[in-house]
Amino acid sequence: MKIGTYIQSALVVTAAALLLSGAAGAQEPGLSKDSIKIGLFGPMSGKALAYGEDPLNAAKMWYDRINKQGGIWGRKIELVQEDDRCAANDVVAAVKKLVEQDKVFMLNGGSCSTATVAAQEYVLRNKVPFVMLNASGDSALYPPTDYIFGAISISQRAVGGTMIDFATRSLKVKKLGYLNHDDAYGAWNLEAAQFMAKEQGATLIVESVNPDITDITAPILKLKASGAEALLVTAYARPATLAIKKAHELGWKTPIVIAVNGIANLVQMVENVGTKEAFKNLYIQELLADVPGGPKLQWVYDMYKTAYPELAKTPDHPSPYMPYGLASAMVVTHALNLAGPQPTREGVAWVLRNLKFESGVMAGPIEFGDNDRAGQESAIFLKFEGEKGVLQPGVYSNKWKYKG
Amino acid sequence: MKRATLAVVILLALFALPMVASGYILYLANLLMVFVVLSLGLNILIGETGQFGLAHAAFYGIGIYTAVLLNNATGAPVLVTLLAGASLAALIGLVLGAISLRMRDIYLALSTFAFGEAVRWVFASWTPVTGGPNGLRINPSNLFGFKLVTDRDAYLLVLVVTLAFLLLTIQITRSRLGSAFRAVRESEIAAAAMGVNVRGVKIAAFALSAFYAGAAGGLFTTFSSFIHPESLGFMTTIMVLTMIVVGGLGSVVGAVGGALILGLFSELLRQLLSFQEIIYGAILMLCMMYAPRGLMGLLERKQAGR
Amino acid sequence: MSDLLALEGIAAGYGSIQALSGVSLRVTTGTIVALLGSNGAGKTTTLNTISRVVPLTGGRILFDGEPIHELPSSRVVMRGISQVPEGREIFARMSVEENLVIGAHVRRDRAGIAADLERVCDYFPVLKSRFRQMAGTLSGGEQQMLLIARALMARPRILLLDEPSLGLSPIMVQQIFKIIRRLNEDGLTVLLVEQNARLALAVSQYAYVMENGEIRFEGRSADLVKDDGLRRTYLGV
Amino acid sequence: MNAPASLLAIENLTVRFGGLVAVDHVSFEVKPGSIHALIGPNGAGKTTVFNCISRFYQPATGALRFGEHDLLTKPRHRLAELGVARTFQNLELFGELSVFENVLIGTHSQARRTGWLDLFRAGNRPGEHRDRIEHALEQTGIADVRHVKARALDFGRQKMLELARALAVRPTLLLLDEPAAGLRNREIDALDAMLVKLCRTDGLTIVLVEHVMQLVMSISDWVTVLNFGTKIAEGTPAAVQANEQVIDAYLGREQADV
Amino acid sequence: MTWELFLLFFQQSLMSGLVTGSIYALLALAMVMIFNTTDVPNFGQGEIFMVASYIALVLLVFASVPYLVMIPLTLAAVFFGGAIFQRLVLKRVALARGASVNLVIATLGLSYFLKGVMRQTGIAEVPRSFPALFPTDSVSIGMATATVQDFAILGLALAAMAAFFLFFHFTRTGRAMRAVGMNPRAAILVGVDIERMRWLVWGLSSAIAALAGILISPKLLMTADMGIVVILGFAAAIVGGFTSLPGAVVGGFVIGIVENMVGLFVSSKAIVVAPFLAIMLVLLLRPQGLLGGKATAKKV
Repeated sequence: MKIGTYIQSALVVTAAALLLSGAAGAQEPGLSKDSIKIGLFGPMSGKALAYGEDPLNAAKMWYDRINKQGGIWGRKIELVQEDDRCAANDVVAAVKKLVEQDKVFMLNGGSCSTATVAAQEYVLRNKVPFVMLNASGDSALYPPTDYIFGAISISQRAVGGTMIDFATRSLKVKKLGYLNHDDAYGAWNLEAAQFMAKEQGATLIVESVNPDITDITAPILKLKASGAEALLVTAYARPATLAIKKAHELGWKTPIVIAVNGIANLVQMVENVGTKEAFKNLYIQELLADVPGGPKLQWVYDMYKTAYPELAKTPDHPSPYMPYGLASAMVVTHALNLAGPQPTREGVAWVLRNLKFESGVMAGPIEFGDNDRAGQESAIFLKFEGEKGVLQPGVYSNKWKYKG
Repeated sequence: MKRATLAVVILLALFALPMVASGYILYLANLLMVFVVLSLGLNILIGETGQFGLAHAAFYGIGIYTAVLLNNATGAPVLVTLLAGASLAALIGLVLGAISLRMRDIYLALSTFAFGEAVRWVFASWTPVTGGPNGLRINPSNLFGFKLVTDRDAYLLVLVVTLAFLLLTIQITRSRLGSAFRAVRESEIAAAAMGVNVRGVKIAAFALSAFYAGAAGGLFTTFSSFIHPESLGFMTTIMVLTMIVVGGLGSVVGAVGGALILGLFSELLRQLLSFQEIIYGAILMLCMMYAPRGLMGLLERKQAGR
Repeated sequence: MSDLLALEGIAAGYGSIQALSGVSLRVTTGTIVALLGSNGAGKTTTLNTISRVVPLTGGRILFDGEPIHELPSSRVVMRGISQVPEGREIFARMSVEENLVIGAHVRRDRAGIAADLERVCDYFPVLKSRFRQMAGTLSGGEQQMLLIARALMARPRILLLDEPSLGLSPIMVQQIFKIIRRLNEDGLTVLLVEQNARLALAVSQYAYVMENGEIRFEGRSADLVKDDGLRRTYLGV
Repeated sequence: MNAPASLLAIENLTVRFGGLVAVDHVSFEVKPGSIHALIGPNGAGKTTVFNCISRFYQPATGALRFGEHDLLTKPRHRLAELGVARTFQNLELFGELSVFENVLIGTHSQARRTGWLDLFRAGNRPGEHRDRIEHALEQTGIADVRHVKARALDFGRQKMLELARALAVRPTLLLLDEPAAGLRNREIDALDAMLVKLCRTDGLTIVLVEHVMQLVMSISDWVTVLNFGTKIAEGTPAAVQANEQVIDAYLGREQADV
Repeated sequence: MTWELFLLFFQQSLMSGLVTGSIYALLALAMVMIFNTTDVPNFGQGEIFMVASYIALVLLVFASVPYLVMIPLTLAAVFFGGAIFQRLVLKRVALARGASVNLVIATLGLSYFLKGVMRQTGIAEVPRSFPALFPTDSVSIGMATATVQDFAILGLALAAMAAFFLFFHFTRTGRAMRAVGMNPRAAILVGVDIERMRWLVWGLSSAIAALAGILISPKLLMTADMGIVVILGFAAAIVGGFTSLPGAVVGGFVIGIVENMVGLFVSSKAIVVAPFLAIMLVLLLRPQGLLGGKATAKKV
């Protein structure tokens, strides 16, 4: 019975604290007269470093800029940064530390979807607004909750859905070979892909592979033997590259569409495949407002170069994921701006639920809604023949919607 | 006497911790205690009995999934879910132990390693039951009708259960069974000649060790809200193995100390950003070079030096 | 005659156990010297200190007047000291030929090695007929012969023989000892460790008796055979 | 009651390793309360016979009777419970464990009847076991080193520890594999006295394999001689010593015949 | 499934299995070598393989060293790296009276260390490969398809294995290495410097892993985590018997083919678990592996 009484007393204390803080006029955690604390986290070491490093850098440079412009309602943004190693236990530890030890006002972080999902319950229980960095985190987004917002770059479901939209409408193909991961990522994009295929009257032949696969012959050969008329790949860069190579080796000349998950570094991809022959009939998905290197995005890359001159000189920086972090930080600052001079966590969460704005960074608007916790759900497609991408007409969208 | 005083002080401190510590600290404490139970279990198999079973993470996972599924489906009391997970793990450990009887040394290590990976694959692929790659959400556990929602709620339970396992371990190491474990480790031949049922003892060690791992899994579900198969792979087994080796194989204090120190260390390393793998690797190598018998070995040497 | 090998007060031990203390013995060039004693008396350890497998904790070892107790074991073999270990320390999954060739590991003279393969097989004709066979398939006696032959391949000046009669039938033991005697007649110096004192004393010129890591008796073999106390302890008669 | 004339009966025992016949149709009997020596040259099959009795080897043919038990139907670990204990030629100690715990494990088979849970009961507390352990330590003269790791003992004490551990089993039949090998004369004399006392006073039956003839001839009631896996002679020590065949195969004559 | 499809799948899985299998075989060979001479299953093997691949990449692409110079340079660098690890770390661990588990954990430490160092350099952030020495034009054999490069990989791997086989059986050093593995005591007594053999073996084994890396990297993409492939080498070694060098080679091919067959005939999802099932099956039915010698019973 010890624990029971303990909980009861804790509840009493908490309730009292709430009342007191309400009376004192929104003494929210992490908030002072001239600063607001934001917990920023993502992988800063280990296997997933590449996913998190530059998005974190981009978020930081955006917050820096806001601070230089005078902050938000006179408050400077104070960042507390934690490494989450992209592992579930570490995400939870990082989030708990940020909330309880560092007492941040809200959270901005997470580059790896499944690990980020582990923090869901805790964040909700403590009612901390949480905007994911570049994780899609679909299973934390649906069913919708009051405090968790993600997929600022794109939701995995939208990845799958837009791929099918493009293949059926633009390529006019009805029998689709679909190569995805056998993990949560793959399961999410497959769900919307299947929904869209049904919608468009197309058939989907699915092969799911482990992201660490070394020999991809079997799934590609099976897809080829099935008579699929296009190959849609939603895997990471490594398996995607292997798939392009293998299709070429097997003499399969069907159109290939590579999802954004797989196009981390196109120059490198061409080099890795080894022959431009393989890119004769290849399309890639893109989430940004413009083709890479296009004028609409120049300001983002300039900003990065100014903020991180040393890093920008090293190869592979900025990473293609970099702008996503910027968009995510924009979501946070937008919401804080709209929440007024005396923001509360609850108020910021309400603002986020009703937020809609054009970031100028991503392909579509960033928009949440009653049943929608995924910020961005559109994609453009480029025909890529090994050197430059040629923008294909149209913006493609995902029609899968969460139905409570 | 001095020791007893120390123990009492530590105990009091442990029970008083929730009054002063933040939820983050209590989360760490809970996690460390799970590592302690895991280490105690693996130490029985490897340290005490000398059987190189490397499927500990699989049993941990079996404990977690069993407890979660039972809890989510029936809301059974936490002690029931915990015991169910531990028992199922022990049962499977029993079978694995029986199958592995003909193997020793490297072959035993490799076959149990393969078993562990296969089980992880089952966790990741049996989507209707385990949630597969989506992971599985864990509902708050139920203790005598109270919901264990936060780390603070779960802390006392985790502490009491961990202490119970610690006492059980001490009792076992002092018992005939413990003697039999060590006899098998030191010489199977002589053990058999002294009337130790070597096969039975080996199987018992497997089952017992799996029971601990399963119970550790059950404990994990009391304060955690999510489980993903990614955290149940070989690396987790290796982490626990490292804990007991760094602590000192075959020693209860070593297993506890190793779990606490490496667990804390890992959390502290999180602040060190990208150097952490290098540092972790260097520590493993240096520890093996200069403290091969782990912390216990260092302590013993220090005592002997006096 | 000079001493080919001399141990001067050597001591050795494992951990806290003192295995040898103050062992001194001499082996004169061209002789067979026997080292007798019961199990665990330190005979094998003595050989192993000479071969530099077991480190010394005291004393020194002279070979041909030069200290060798700080050389690595491979150098000791190169100098001309070969040990025939007790038991069946063959390379079981190698052919008989390979076992012999690896015996000449410290040598580089290909022609000489080939010639020695022939020479060694003169002593042990049975090995010649088993040349391609896996060594593990040989009988116990044949394995013992292979061990001696392998040691000879290094062209030793002294052979350290550890219990060559162990586990062999009397006939095989007789054969082996005949060969040992022949090797000695052909100029090889031998230090023989043996439990079968009667046999060892018969073949050797001089003998040492060890007990508990120390030398207890020494003398000409012919004299020791007549020693009643010794006979009572080691022959049980 | 028809008490059997022999405590241990070995009938037609044959052991093969691959094609090699290590023991070939050997039969002998051991009388209760006697000291029975098994001698013969190295490789004659003595230890193999031992390993059959203690169930480490499975004979190809033959029967092993111990009291009213058919040993071949018993699993290896049940022998201690039946009262058969043994020592090993090359020492099989629990090296990292203390002397005390080594002997403690000797009592392992004793408490089974009180049920499975007893496994969890502490073993090294004062009580019946403790007395027996202390007794065994006293008898073998190693009580003063009870806390030392077995690995760290000198050879002679390691041998005594093996004996103490076997005594803790509370055996009726004690199988000793070369107990005197490597012992000093003084130690052999002590062993001699100890074995005689165990047999005459405590009523143990002892079977030993031994090369040290001084010991064998002084304490044995009966000697069985093996050579090349077959029994070539048996009888009292005096009779065996005079046996021509035994002298030829094993004991040898004054003159070396090389 | 039609008969024709069956034939296609069957032939392709043999073809692809032989190619990837040859790499698994090389990794298994490297592992078995070390295990045989030092009794340590090397958990750092994968990272040695990884680092070697990156050394090759840096030399070839960043430093523009020609292929024929890059290969010996990489092999030499990795050879000395492996040897130094043995001399510097493992020797000390062994001297500290470490049991075999201590050695294993030291190799595990090496694995973390190398991975961390490689990440620190920054070149491991995107998957990379380097241009193959051989064309990637497709060639058909029967119904199966492979590239010229595939044949080159298979051919070179086989040649390397043959070279190592010859080295082990017909050279003085090779023979001594086998001797150390079979009976270290006897090896010392015939004058083999076993400490030297040990670091040589580590060097050589690392060089084999490096060769595997150079061969497969144009085909398999490099990341800091590519060392995971070594699990398949482990599987190959176990299937082959873990102490037998020819067994390692056979095991490599078996694993390669099994992987492809499971992928084609069962499910792509099952590819990753296939090697582990193969391990368990082999250990259950034939614990000593396909070509391992019979485990010798311990003498009582």
